[in-house]
Amino acid sequence: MDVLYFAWVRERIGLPKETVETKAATVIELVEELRAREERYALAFSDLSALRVAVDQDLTDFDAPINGAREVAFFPPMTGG
Amino acid sequence: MDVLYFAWVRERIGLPKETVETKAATVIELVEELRAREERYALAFSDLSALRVAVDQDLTDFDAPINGAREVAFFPPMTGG
Amino acid sequence: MRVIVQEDAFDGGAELNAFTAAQSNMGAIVSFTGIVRDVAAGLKQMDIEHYPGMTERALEQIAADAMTRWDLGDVLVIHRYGPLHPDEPIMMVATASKHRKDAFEAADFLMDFLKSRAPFWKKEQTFASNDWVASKQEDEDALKRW
Amino acid sequence: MRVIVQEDAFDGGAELNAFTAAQSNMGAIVSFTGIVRDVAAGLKQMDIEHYPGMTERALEQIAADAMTRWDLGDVLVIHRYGPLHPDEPIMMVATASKHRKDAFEAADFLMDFLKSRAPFWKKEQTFASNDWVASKQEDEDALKRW
Repeated sequence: MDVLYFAWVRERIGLPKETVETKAATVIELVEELRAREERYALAFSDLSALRVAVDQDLTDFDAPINGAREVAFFPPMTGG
Repeated sequence: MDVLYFAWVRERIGLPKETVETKAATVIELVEELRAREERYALAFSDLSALRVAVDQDLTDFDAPINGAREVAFFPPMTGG
Repeated sequence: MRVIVQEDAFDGGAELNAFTAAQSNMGAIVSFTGIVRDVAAGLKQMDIEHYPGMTERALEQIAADAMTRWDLGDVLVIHRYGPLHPDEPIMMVATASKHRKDAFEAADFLMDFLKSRAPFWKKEQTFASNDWVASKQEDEDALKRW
Repeated sequence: MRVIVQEDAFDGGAELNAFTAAQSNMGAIVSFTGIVRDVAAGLKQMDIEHYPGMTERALEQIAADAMTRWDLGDVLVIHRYGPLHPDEPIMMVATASKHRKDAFEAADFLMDFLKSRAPFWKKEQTFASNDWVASKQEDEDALKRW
């Protein structure tokens, strides 16, 4: 599964995209796995209320299922327009 | 005093502008004088709720004073935009 | 603030670009363009009559009211008169503000007042008739929003 | 309905004219243009990051929602990414409708959703700092209007 990071999430983790092998069933389970990896992940995911998530390019919630998903993206609230 | 007519008021009365000698103190007194002149005026002024009036180029009411006014204009509700 | 009343056609895109280029540090530009629409199916021509002198005065007053009520950098109003044809632009307004809310509301306000308080009258020539456009109660009601 | 995501600058006036010319019997055209504003006083550059693929998808969904909710003839959305400078246009939306109310409301709606639901992130480079723009609660609250 591809995991993508944007804006300051990308900067804190230090890369825009990585391929992750996971058995996580939901976004929050994936977040827990990533947090456990390294300090920079724990830091990036320290406050989930400051983050948004998209599964296969659709905005969703942290308890959304990710079985069969091709990509999961994490980023701060959008500031377009 | 110049009296101006626009849109269908102009068409019913048959002229865009005329100079009127009047002692009318208010718009409605002027309307009564005009109505008494000829059938085409009576017709044009038959339903005041379908008319608007401007005194010296400011929209106003039929009971507005016209002493010292340079021009009074009668027309239907506006349909710009 | 600029108010233009003219018979000639205008280039809405060029006007929008000129208006935008003249602003300084305004984040939001809203424009409205009104186009002659063939409501009757068979419209040949629309004639717009106006009240020279009062028209400019009324539009300037409406534009000044908008500048007072919202935080605007600038306002543009262009309105044509004379003979027009289907799909030709009749008029446009543009507003510039730091914030999108002010730009949107002010443009909406300008249109509502311009519609019912500026001295223009439309007459529609179709193949069958030649009638003055009646004012709509909903346009009068729209003024109560402000 | 047309959604464009690009790095290059665009000509807002030319886009408005092309959009207007493509309509048939639409009486009301509304446009909104967003311009890079120097909020911090000293802005050198604004960088816009986006999520290729999801961006187009999100904008198309927002435009389609507007077409469903209002009586519109057409919708245009243009949004840039990459490095931008003060007074450059960031994005524009345009709506065409028979009626001014629909054109205004739909453009206002598009802006609210584009602001908080399309995957763009702004970073402001000033002479002193280089910070991601924080989202505003008022922008999130604005969505509740619809």
